[in-house]
Amino acid sequence: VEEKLIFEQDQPGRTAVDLPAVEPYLDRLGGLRRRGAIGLPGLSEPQVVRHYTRLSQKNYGIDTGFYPLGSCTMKHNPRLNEKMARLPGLADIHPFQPESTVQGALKLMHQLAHWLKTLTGMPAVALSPAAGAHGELCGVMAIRAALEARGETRTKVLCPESAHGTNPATAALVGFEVESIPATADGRVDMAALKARLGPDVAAFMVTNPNTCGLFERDIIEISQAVHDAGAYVYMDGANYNAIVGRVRVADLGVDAMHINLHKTFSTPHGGGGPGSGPTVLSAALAPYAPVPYVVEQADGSFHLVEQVLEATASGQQPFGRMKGYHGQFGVFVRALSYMMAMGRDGLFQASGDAVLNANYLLARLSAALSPSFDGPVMHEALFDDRFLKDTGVTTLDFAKAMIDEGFHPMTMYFPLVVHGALLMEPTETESRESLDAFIEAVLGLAERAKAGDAEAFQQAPRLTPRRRLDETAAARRPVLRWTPSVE
Amino acid sequence: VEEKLIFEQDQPGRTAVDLPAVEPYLDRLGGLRRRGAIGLPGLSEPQVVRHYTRLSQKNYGIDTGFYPLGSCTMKHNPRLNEKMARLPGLADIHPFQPESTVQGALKLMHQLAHWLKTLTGMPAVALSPAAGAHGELCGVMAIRAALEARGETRTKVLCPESAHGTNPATAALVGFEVESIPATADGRVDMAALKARLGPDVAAFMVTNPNTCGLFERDIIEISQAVHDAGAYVYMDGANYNAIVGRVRVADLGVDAMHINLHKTFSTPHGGGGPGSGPTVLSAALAPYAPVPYVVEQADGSFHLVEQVLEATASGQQPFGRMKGYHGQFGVFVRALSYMMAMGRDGLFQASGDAVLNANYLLARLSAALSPSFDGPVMHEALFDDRFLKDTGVTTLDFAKAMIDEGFHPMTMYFPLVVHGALLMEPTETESRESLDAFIEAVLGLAERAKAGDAEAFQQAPRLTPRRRLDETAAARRPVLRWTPSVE
Amino acid sequence: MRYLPLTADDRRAMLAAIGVETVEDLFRDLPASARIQDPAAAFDLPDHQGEWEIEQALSALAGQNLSAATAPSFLGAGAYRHHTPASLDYLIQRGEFLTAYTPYQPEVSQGTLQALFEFQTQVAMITGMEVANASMYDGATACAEAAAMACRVTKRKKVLVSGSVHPHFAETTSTFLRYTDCEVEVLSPDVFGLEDLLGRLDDDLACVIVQTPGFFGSLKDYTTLAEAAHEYGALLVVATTEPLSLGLVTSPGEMGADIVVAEGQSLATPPGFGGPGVGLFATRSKYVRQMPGRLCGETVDVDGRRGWVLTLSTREQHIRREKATSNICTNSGLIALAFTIHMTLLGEAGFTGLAELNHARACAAADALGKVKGVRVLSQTFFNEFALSLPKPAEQVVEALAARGILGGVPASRFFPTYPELAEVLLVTVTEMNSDEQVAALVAALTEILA
Amino acid sequence: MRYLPLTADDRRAMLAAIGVETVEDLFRDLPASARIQDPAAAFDLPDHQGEWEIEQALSALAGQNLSAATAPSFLGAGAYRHHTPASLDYLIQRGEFLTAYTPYQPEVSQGTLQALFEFQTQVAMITGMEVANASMYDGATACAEAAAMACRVTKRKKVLVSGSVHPHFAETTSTFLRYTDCEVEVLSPDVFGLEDLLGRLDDDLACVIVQTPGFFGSLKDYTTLAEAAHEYGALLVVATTEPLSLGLVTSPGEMGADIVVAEGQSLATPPGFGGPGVGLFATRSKYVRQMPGRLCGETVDVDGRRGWVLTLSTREQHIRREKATSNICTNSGLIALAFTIHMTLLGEAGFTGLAELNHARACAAADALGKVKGVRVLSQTFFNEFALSLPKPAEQVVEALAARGILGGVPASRFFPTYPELAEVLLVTVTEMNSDEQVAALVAALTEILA
Repeated sequence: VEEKLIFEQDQPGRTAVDLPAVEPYLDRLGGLRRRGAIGLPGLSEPQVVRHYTRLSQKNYGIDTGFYPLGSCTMKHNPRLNEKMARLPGLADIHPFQPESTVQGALKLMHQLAHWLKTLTGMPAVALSPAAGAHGELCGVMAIRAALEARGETRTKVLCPESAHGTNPATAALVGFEVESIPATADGRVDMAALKARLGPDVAAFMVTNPNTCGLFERDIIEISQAVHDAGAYVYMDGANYNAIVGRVRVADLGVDAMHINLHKTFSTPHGGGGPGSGPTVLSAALAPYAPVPYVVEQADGSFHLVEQVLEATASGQQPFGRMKGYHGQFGVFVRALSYMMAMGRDGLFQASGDAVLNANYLLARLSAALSPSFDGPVMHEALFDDRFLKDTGVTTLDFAKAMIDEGFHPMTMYFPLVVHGALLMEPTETESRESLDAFIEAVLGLAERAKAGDAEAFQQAPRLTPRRRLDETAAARRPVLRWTPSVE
Repeated sequence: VEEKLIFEQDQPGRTAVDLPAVEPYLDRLGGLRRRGAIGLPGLSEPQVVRHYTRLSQKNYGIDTGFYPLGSCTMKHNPRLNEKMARLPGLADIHPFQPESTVQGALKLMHQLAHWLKTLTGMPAVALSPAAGAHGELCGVMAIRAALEARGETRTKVLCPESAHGTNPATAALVGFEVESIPATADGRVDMAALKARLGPDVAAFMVTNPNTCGLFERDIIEISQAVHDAGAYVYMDGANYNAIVGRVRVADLGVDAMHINLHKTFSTPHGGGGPGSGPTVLSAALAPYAPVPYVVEQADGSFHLVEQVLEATASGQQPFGRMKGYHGQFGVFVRALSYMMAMGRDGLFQASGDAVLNANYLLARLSAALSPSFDGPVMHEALFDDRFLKDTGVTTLDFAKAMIDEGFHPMTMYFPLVVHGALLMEPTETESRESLDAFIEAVLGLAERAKAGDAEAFQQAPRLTPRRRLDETAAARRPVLRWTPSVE
Repeated sequence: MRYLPLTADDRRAMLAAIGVETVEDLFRDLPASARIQDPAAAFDLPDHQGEWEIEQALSALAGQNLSAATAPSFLGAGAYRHHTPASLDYLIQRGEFLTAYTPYQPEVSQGTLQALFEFQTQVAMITGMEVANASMYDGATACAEAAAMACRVTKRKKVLVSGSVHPHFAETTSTFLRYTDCEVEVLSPDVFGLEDLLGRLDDDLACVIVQTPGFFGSLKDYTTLAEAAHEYGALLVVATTEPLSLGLVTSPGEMGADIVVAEGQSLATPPGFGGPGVGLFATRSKYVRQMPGRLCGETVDVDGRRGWVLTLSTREQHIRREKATSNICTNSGLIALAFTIHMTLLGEAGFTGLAELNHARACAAADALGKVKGVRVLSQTFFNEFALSLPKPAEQVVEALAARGILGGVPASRFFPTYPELAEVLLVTVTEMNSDEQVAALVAALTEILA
Repeated sequence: MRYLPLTADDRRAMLAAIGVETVEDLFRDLPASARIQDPAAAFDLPDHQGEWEIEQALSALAGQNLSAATAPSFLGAGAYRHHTPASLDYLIQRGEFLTAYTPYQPEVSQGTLQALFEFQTQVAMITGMEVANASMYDGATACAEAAAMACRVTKRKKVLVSGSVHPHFAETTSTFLRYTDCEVEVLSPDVFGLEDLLGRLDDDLACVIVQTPGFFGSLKDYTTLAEAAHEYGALLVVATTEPLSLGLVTSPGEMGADIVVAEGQSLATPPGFGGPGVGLFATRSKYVRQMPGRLCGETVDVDGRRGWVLTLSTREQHIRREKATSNICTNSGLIALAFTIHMTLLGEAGFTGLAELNHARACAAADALGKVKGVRVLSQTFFNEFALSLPKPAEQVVEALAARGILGGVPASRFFPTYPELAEVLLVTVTEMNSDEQVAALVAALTEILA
């Protein structure tokens, strides 16, 4: 069923809210009253509910089915978390209430920080970053601030080839130049190449670990040592932290900064693209430069929010500034803490174990039919490339789209760039074996069909979706980014 | 995508709840501890959420699209009502708390009763019936009690041919014999036949008004007069009250009892088959026999719940008894009151007007292509029969199933029984004109295709649903009413 | 008005299409003498209001109630407070479940139907019976329907209700059969579970109705009663108001029950001031065509795929009219859905574990309360609810506890005002929601009040 | 554990399929020296808990906060409390929206994409701009991104931030550009809206950033400023923290803004202790390829049917890496959805009507507060928030009000502790949620405190 745009459902004067009448009064608009209509469409409440219900039905979510999007950690989002985030005492409080009236909220932030610091072994955490990339920005800015405090000018940030795009983009935002470090044949940082490149111009090494091939950087301690020896810092991209939570303290790996995606590892929902939250843990070397605001526990047991750089400076900190408005993604904090309490120490340990077990199970069951890029064991995700599709006429894209008709969300395609035609699958720990088995059967079946010469069918996929393949080139060539009333 | 039964997703020991450990203790079960397993399946939370999400996607609701099921008043269910019903002060209170601690709840029941009595003009209302048929039972029992109080034995209840099945079933439950009164050519009660049948053996006349043909019984006042003259009572089935709320007080029509479906007229959700709520308004003649419990306002302004027949009798009432456990469908009361307040006096008047307008619009636009059973104006629903399908090879059932593939819920089929191959359509006031127009286009298109000789396609409908036509005969012949573990 | 999509323009255009001048013209069949033209003149009721105003008004009413969300609550007597998982409340609010009608069109209702099939199976499993229906209004009406069904099955007219049965179940059953040719005898309240039912059986009896756990908490083995009843040609109907007990206690089916009815609220919704609940109804396969209510059955579609439909509807009112097994139409679908979702969340481990947890907490609380001076625990056996004997009228004690912000229990006198010997009996329920601190607070308050 | 479906049997079978003995074997790439085998020994943290325990713990924390659900609240300063329609909160919790990833696979994401397309259109409409993106983290980061974008567009390096701009927006902008070659100058707080920006324009300026309504409430016509900035080759960036004002006040676009940024929280969610919000970002079509953030665009599928995709991603980090317009990836999708649903519920009539209602209530409240002895209303013009001058430090007054259960406003000193002249300035917001009774209570309490 087609669902018209809201603008195409407009009837002037119709509304889905009823307001009390406004008595005549003298306005204080200083002559700036808006003239003319805005053009917003008028719908009644039944129409609005139906519109968004129908739109939702055109979406696929974790609740709908298996969502093995590599590097995205699409795990179950418990409804308890949504319920907790909506408690009036947590949702209906204002960022600028007197501190005495929000002690529970500050304590909650303090508790979240405690969990994150304990799990990572790091002495400090900046809670305010709004998402992973924002957390990277926090970490890299802290590095830059630390270098400045040391009176050093270092201009380069090194990244492995397989890095997420946000890594170089972030480094560039902080005024660094980015250089790539090649990978070894087994999919990890080329230690020799890294050591060769390290020098007094290098500010930091940014490394995703487990990396985007799903592999743990075995030499991480040695890497950190080398980076530190060169006077630089280690930024670890925590996008894949889910694989190792409870299994290792990143402090013990020599890491100086790592962001944690609460919307991945700690189960807060992706929501179709956010909001996220990217708290960044910091080593002792970087801790002084953490941005405002942050919570401190006071001698009397009460909690205080340090909001002003000036106040922080007075207490010996040297914040590099403020990264966003207000106090961070508080609603996401509530959800993440609710999840941590539900899982507990034992559950988090079990979760990373099950996540890694699930990924290795996929790798083991699919390796005969597909072409795994690297040997296992893998961590949280299994990487395949398109060698198994050679001469079939089926591309990685075709293969992924064909998964949709089998009832699954596609895996990540064409990332990481270090292998050709990548297919990256991350099952997470919240999928059952039955669910993995059904997925495996579907993948094996498709692989067989591809090899049997059924390319035509793959190119036609998906067939069962509200829309089939969309013309992305046309969209970019002549962008239509909003509805415009047709001129009649 | 197939969705297995929960029993087919079982893994022993798995659960979606975590409980604290129980310390050893001495049980008080008197040796009645259960032996052996029950056989309930074990699923984790992610599986449970996905299971029911997927099941929900196999359903069609008002939120999904137009639901013109005649006689069912499938109107919009505002989410505000759900939110209000979940306020802890209304949901998390117990039926047997001390009255002093539930004054708000009792006041709410009193307010709901006030709205219902004011709108109907009736002096009393029994809130406790759990649904429409239960409300009928309430009304007919009150009639029987009144007759007993009068010392009369009357054995017959009269119903029009077009009555809902619940009417004769209810009358039978109260020990009455049921007789049918024929209809006139214009779809209404045959006044002469009714008058001829009335006599000292008749306890009541049960009439749905507007009737199940969507027509108002024009002679209702005269009917009531005749029934009363014969010493009998008028029971009005209020299933179709939505058409006339705010437009007439049923007290002014001479009615003695009428149930009100809160899950129709007052917008509480049908929920896939309940819970409903069927408060029954009663005339002065029947009011003394209303069942317990009921709320009374006391001299000091506080509210009191009369729960015991004995207490009621002491105050001069003569309740015929108790109809269900506890105090009625309180959660439904909250939703209905929330709706009434939202609509208000003006909104309810507008709603019945729009409901009737929408039905007549359907009748007007569809009459050329379909065969309307009676002349309009109709009230809340428009009735067609299958004459327009004559010689097409398409049945009413085929036609209704074909509507599904057009994106609509089918209309009511084969009811009322007074016309051949009935198609009964009730749009309600919460459908927009755009929505009606889309439905009309679809119906006209199908009617054209049917007349063009496309019977084969109709017999194949629906094609786009999770299941196509199901074998109801086989289901009834060899009933499989539960899952059973396969013996291996 | 937010719920009404038609605009003034729409109405004009639609009236033109119909060929009348005004909406009032469409109401011309209403008697002119009674027709209302001006609702403002006709009704002393407020006009429409916005969401915010309604939230304020209803929140104010809610605020006049003492909720278990803030006050420790030990109330039971047929309505129980268990934890409602957040996912349950989310799932039942999904519009595709919430805003659907009874699944008469199976092709677009497979979701509701499959859930009902699973529900029926779960209910049959926990009660130990062979089949269950798709729900009744509540436990009390289910009990009444069971009595009527027993009369149909046995073609007899006498129903005996034990004093262990919830008085609302008993009263509803009496009312339901009041105007039929069946008669209902309700025995006196059976506080100690010592009632002699065996001695009351005879050849005229259609059924005997008992409850487990009994209204006053006692657990009894009804195996002998079932055998005896069957010898007399009568059915045994077993009721329960706390289905969680079936996770720990021998099921009625194992004891030989022919029909099991229950109030399912405890596993489906918060107490909600008593409604809506959900009536569970289970029996033996041989009686299935005498059952009241809807049944969902398995079948196949034209493509041979497994699917579900409502079935055996020739028992029901919309087909059979005055010869139907019941007049029930709308039942308690959404609450049945909540029940089945909760059972699925619990699973075998959770259901039995939660039952064990309830019993353990209740045992500990009974011990603690029994030590309060003047208090005696009357129930030798129980699940999560037991009867106390107090040295003062229970109603007064409960009021005194409420004044201290504790909802301490249900006085038996609320149900049996004419039994002076029950005036000092208090029913106390302890579930997983009652922390040790709450029990301690109750003990302390009771000690103070009884001092 | 309820979120983990694998059983011990599953794990055994899966390890066998993999060909390793234990799960620990799969972690063998972790340095042995750092690998944790026993979490109980490694972490001083609690083990897993049930839902009920978590609800109790978090409810206890919630209970230590004074919520506007119970206390009258007049707080603003960038976060506003409006009524959230019940249908909005239901719809955004639907799993298909809530649990979906960024819509990179358009065939299974048309729901999110169409909603974003509608969102972009609504944002463009209310700001008076041509295009808007699919959201930023929040208003402050959107402001920072706007400054960076202006530098890219103009190839200049100087950003001037008016004293009307929310201090968090100004600080975030300064931080964001701190390590680039751009410089940010932030002017002193502009309480009265009298700041001279025209005199500060010059040929080096990339942009000037102003706010409407200003942080202290004032409304200003920026038309002349826009024209002057354009003459100097600079862009005008207009920020707002209360987008509802755009229902009543001339839009930034009409005044000549080049970029409009806003915090959208007020129309999307409760204040939520400040986050997550949603950053709105709108500009003129000609700058679209310099915009940060995601964009949803219209296209057709292979069958020629209209559909939506994320587009112009060559601006973004996952394609362009270090040359991207921003490093943003995850944005604020679900809050953007809440925003667009609310806007759709409101429609033209509701949006303008709600704005009018806010302003009318604020005007009445300002009049009433201005009559309190010692209080002066500083804002000549305003929308729903205005600055008061008090005879005492505002922070003390606010504490005294809080002690009386009223959240009376935000002291300017919280943001500007180094400006003693602002110590007695209080920002007060009045929305449709503040009843006449609440305003009267504030007046009474203030009168008492200042007496």
